[in-house]
Amino acid sequence: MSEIASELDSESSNERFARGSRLVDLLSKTGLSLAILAVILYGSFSSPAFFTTGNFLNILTSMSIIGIVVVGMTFVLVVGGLADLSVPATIACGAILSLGLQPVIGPVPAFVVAVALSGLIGSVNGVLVGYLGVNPIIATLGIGTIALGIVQAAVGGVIVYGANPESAEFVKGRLFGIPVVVLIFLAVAVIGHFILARSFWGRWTLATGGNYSAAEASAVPVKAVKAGAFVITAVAAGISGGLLGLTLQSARPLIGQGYEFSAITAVVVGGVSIMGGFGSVPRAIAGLIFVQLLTNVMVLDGVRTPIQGFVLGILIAGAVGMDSALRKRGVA
Amino acid sequence: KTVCYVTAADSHAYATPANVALQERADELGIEILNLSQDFDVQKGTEQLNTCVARGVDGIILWPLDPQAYIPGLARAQQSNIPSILINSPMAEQANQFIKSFTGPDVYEEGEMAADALSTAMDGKGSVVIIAGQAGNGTTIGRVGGFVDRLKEVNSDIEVLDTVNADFDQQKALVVSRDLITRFGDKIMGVYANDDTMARGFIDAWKEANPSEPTPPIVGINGQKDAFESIRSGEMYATIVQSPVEDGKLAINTMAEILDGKEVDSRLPIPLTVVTMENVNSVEPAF
Amino acid sequence: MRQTIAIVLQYRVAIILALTLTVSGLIVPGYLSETTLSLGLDRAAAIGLIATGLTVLLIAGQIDLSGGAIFALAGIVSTILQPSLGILPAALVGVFVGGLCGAINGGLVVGLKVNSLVLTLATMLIFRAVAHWITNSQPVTGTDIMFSLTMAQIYLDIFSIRSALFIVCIILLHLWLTRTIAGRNVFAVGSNATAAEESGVAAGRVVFFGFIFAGSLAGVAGVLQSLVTNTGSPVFGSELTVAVIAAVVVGGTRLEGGRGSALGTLGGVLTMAALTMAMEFQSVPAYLQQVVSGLILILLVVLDRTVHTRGRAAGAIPLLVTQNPITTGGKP
Amino acid sequence: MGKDLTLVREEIKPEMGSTDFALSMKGITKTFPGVKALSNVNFAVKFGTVHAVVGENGAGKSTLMKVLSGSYQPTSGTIEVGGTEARLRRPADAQALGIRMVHQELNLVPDLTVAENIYLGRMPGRWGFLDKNEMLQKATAVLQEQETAIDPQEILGNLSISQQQLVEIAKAYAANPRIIVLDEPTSSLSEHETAALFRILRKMRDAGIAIVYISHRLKEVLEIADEVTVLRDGSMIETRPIAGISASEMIQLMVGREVSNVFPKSPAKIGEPVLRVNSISDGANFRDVSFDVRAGEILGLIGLVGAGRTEVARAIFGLSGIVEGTLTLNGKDVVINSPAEAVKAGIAYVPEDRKGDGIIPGMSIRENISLPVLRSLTTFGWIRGKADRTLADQYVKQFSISPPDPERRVNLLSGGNQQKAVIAKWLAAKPSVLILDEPTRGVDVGAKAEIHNIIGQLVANGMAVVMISSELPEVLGVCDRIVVMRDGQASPPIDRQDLTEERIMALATGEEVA
Ligand SMILES: Nc1ncnc2c1ncn2[C@@H]1O[C@H](COP(=O)(O)OP(=O)(O)OP(=O)(O)O)[C@@H](O)[C@H]1O
Ligand SMILES: Nc1ncnc2c1ncn2[C@@H]1O[C@H](COP(=O)(O)OP(=O)(O)OP(=O)(O)O)[C@@H](O)[C@H]1O
Ligand SMILES: [Mg+2]
Ligand SMILES: [Mg+2]
Repeated sequence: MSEIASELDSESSNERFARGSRLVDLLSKTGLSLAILAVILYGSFSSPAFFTTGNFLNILTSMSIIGIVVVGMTFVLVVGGLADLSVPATIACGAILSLGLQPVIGPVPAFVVAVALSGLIGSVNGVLVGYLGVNPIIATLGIGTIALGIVQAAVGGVIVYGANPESAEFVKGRLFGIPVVVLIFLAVAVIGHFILARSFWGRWTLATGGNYSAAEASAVPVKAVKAGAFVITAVAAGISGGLLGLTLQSARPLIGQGYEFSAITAVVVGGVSIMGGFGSVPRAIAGLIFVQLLTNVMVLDGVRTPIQGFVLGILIAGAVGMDSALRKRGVA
Repeated sequence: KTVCYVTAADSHAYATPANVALQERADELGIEILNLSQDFDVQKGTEQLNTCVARGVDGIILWPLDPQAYIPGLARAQQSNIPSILINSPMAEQANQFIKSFTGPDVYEEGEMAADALSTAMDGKGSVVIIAGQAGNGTTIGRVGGFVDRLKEVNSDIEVLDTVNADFDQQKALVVSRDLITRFGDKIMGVYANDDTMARGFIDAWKEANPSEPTPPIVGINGQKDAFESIRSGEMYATIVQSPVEDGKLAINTMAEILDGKEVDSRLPIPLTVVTMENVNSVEPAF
Repeated sequence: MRQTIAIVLQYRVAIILALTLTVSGLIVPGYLSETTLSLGLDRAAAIGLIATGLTVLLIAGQIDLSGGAIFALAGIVSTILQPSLGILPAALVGVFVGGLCGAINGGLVVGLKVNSLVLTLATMLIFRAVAHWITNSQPVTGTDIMFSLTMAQIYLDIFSIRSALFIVCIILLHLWLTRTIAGRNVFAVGSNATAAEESGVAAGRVVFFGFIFAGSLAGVAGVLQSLVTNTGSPVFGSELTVAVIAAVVVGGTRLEGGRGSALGTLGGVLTMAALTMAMEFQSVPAYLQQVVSGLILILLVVLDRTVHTRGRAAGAIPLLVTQNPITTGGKP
Repeated sequence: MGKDLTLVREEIKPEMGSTDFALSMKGITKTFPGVKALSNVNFAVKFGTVHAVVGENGAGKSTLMKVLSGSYQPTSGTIEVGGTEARLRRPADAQALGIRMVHQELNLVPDLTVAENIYLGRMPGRWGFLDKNEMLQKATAVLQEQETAIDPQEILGNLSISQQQLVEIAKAYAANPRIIVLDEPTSSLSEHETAALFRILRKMRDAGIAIVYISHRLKEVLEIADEVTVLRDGSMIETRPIAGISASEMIQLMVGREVSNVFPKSPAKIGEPVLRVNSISDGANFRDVSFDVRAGEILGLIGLVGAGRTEVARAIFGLSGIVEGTLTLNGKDVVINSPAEAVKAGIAYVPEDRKGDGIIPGMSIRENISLPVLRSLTTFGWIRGKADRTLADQYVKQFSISPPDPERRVNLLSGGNQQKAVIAKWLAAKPSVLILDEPTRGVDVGAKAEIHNIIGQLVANGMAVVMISSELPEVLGVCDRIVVMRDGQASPPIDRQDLTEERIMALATGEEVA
């Protein structure tokens, strides 16, 4: 606008503002793809069973149920909500209700109701975290315990079995040669990705995670956005639990145990920052793929379960270490 | 009279019917049950023994999840003159001096029976995979130990390809089975699962991978209804019926006798039956 | 009025504990007795010792999810070494292993500058894997069951060895946190690490030693547990972490760091133990017990939140301060 | 006012090395990824002097001082303290040499007491045990000496920003430093507090301490400094005794050219009242505040720090609640409960705390600018990429944000450019009322003139502007009418012609001056 300013421009846009280190930049963007490639290469050499359609379909099927949760968990981490530890309870809720209500209202309504009630758990988390400012770890831990207790009490603390074989067959079946659960996962992932990357809600989520007060002062409904991330995760976990119940045709309260950690692991390995404000669904899914491939290769190589845990632990530590190192260098 | 029942868990395919049977029988006997659930956490169970003692109950029925850990608690109960018995799972020998009796299946024997059944199915040779329960759990240790020891004992030509833990969980069994099938393929000529739910997981994985091929002989334990179905349809070779209802009833009956001042045997087993295609229609499923 | 609220808030743990005891005493026959007290204390000791360590860490703004795994590992090591070293030296080695695990946690958190939530999630997997690895997933047995029985003995009608140790630890910690310079520095680091660092407080060192302290106490708890049960098991302590965090938070220590107290933790641990005992006395199903403890946790935290927010309208403006990255050192 | 100060502290006898230079930095270069913040800077300060450092936003002043205080490691260059070369790897090293720094951003611990904050890192005690009484006594003495009425036992987080700033200064002062660095210490202090600070600084100077003083307020620099060093674009331009330099010369050195009218008068046509505030109260920080602002008008809101101006602005914008009173926009009563409603009604607010409330650091300039109007750039919830980019390009160009790359992460910009981005963000929302809270705080002269220009254009186009500022000359130069706030209460709007600096101070402090 003024002469002064344009002069300032030309002055300061010289070498004082060079770009960040190319190498580091590149590494942050492609590191995970390279790692995935390395695992695939290693797997192909170490085991003849690895590079087969059957095995890849296996891996895809195995990661679908957890993958749906990963998509939701990405929102929680990005919005700066640390983690949703109520996932096991929500999964159990989805599984138990979608089986338990089958005889009463039929399979499809049962599934819908199960997912909706899971979403309700998420909105309680959301209200506590988003509107009352309770620490997410505590809120989700507490609500998870309560929800699980209530669901358990509702079915009298026993196991629920499926009553509708057709729905089980559908979920276990294939469409165009691809397992139905995989298709559902892909659909959830694509929707999740577009919401986070292309919709105003996603931009709001990133902004809220990046700087809460500034987002608030920019007319972003921060409380709702923060709460929304927990609702999204809960709905995803509810879908995941429902599918899990349908495939297994039985559901017990502890069915979702460990899923929260697996989901966080995938998201973090994918390079989504636990501090919020940064991350995307494809990244998280890349993290999931990497973890799944690595586990698969270890299993095929006959590595014992404890050692797998060991490797996974080191992987997470490495991933967060890398994240912080890149962050320090101003990339990522 | 009040009896403290420290059970493994509230909701579990096996434990739930056992708990229910025990409770119902206790109602008949006019015994009040103080029901404490460990939720599969040993730590919690050892602490719950404290509650039983503090509450001053008349007897303790403990479902141990570890061979040793409960000993001091049992000793404390003995000091307070509270008689204790074990249900379902055994403990180490040192525990014997603190308990009146152990009622329940012999998990080690179940392993042996499973080994025999699988040997018959495979003509004593070939290679198998073991899908085990939770690592470190007494039942897992017994069932795997009995199986492996038996094969050794009879100098069997059956080779164990791998033993993987699936925590008595159908979903985990499904996942590990997928990997096992990819990894060993045709080499899997037999499967031993520590319980029927995990056997189910393997069957599902097998059907996913080879929809047209029949399953290899699979032996499970517990004798669930759907395992009976699988035996009928030929998907499974055998299961070992171990009735949770019997398990629960026997424990409370034994406790009732103790409370009446009677002497009881230190080892009261519940009957075990191997079920195959032959007798599947004449035996009642466990639950 | 505000005065009253402030006082009630300050002593809320004590009030809730007193309430729990009174109500339980009225409803549950035989609840208020010496045996209940002594056995209740004993059962609180394991959680209490780990909680003592975690209190320091939380005040310093960090968290440790690996406590349960350290608990198991230390117990296993001390049990395995009994035949070769003798019971007491083996116990010391077990505690040392706990400290070492803490040092690994601390070293990585400080060295890599990573979020401790994710990092200790990773080390939790690693330590647990090591525990399974060295025991081949079988519980290991100690040499002398008689020693266990002495350990489990109740002395002076009130204390077992470990409950006495727990009480001593928590009182020492209270004095240390409130009376020493190093103790105040822990608060400073948790409240604003950058500012503390700039003021010459070695924030990294405080955090590092905080992790060692937490690890050592988890080690102590694990070793004592293995002595009392004559067993070292890789599955021990898997459910502890949640109970410990709940106890510390009920005790009024903030997860965000900078605020908390040792006596509060004592109150939190005792409250949770008293509550559990009362419900077990009444044979309340486990899932309903979960609902109750979950509700207490959430209620206390929400109360804390809302009362503070109300305080704001009456003068102070914590919002500007609590959500201002300048004053919170960039923490959201 | 001019009452005598007695230093309670022991007299400081700086050990003079071979030189009377307290510190000398030679050939300092510091690069960040993508930015060369300092290049080959030489800088020396004598004992017993106040040495001012001035320069535009992003000139590298704070970076240079962080190198001196051990927070940053220089890429190259040497530092001598008291004549001997020093390696400053961490803040503690610098402190051991008697260097204390008052940061531009507050650097305190909110959960500890004021006294604990002042003595953080060096609390008095025996055998590791804290001596609370001694600490309290000393802290009380230091605070009294600074003429502040802060309770040393208060939890720091309960203080206002300006009080915290005073604690920060007290903390540095209490450490008996040989060299003290103040990075814009007065940016949130009132004139009254600034005057008190200057008295202390003079005392310290007379005691032989070397003082480095960074400020954008050249009037203050002329008043307090003995020497001045000018930085521009990361390079040292010149060091001169203050006696031989005028404000305009300084500005010229800073920007490398002459800047004529620092506070341009905006000749806009004033129309109808747009926003009318009818005796609003929030039940805590302000009560019964009424004023109106008209189209094409700049209304100044002035007062001492903590007078409640920011709270009034936040309340109007829906960031905090109004208990009593109403707002009238364009003749209609409106109720505003959230910033979103405020934006819809046509109110925008540029907050005072740029880093805390203004920018989303991880996002690009583009994403920051489109945030408040994001909904209008969407179809069925999806963002139209082209609309988003066009908007950002337009404002980056119009405000000459530098570097002119909308995809650059906003936290890599200098303070002034960040501020421009924040203002741009709000103009994108096309408000009819714009509230600016300290829009030029910590902003250099060049950028300040630009921002004033921008504001001038806005009112010329008929916007109503409320401007909160702590700088009297700025308010008197720019605003058409002025509201003075004191203790949560507001005077009626007064025409600028009827006001002088003295008159405003009298209203703001409640003291009539002769
Ligand atoms: N940590 C950092 N990472 C990257 N760039 C930085 C960092 N700190 C400062 N810079 C850049 O270095 C340059 C100098 O910044 P500095 O904060 O020293 O300026 P300043 O003179 O203090 O400005 P102001 O008056 O706005 O405070 C700026 O271009 C800034 O963007
Ligand atoms: N961060 C804070 N914490 C606690 N109280 C605060 C804080 N900021 C301001 N206050 C209090 O709120 C009231 C109004 O402050 P406000 O910030 O609105 O004043 P201001 O005139 O805008 O001053 P400033 O120049 O600091 O912005 C004062 O009583 C002040 O003490
Ligand atoms: Mg600066
Ligand atoms: Mg203000």
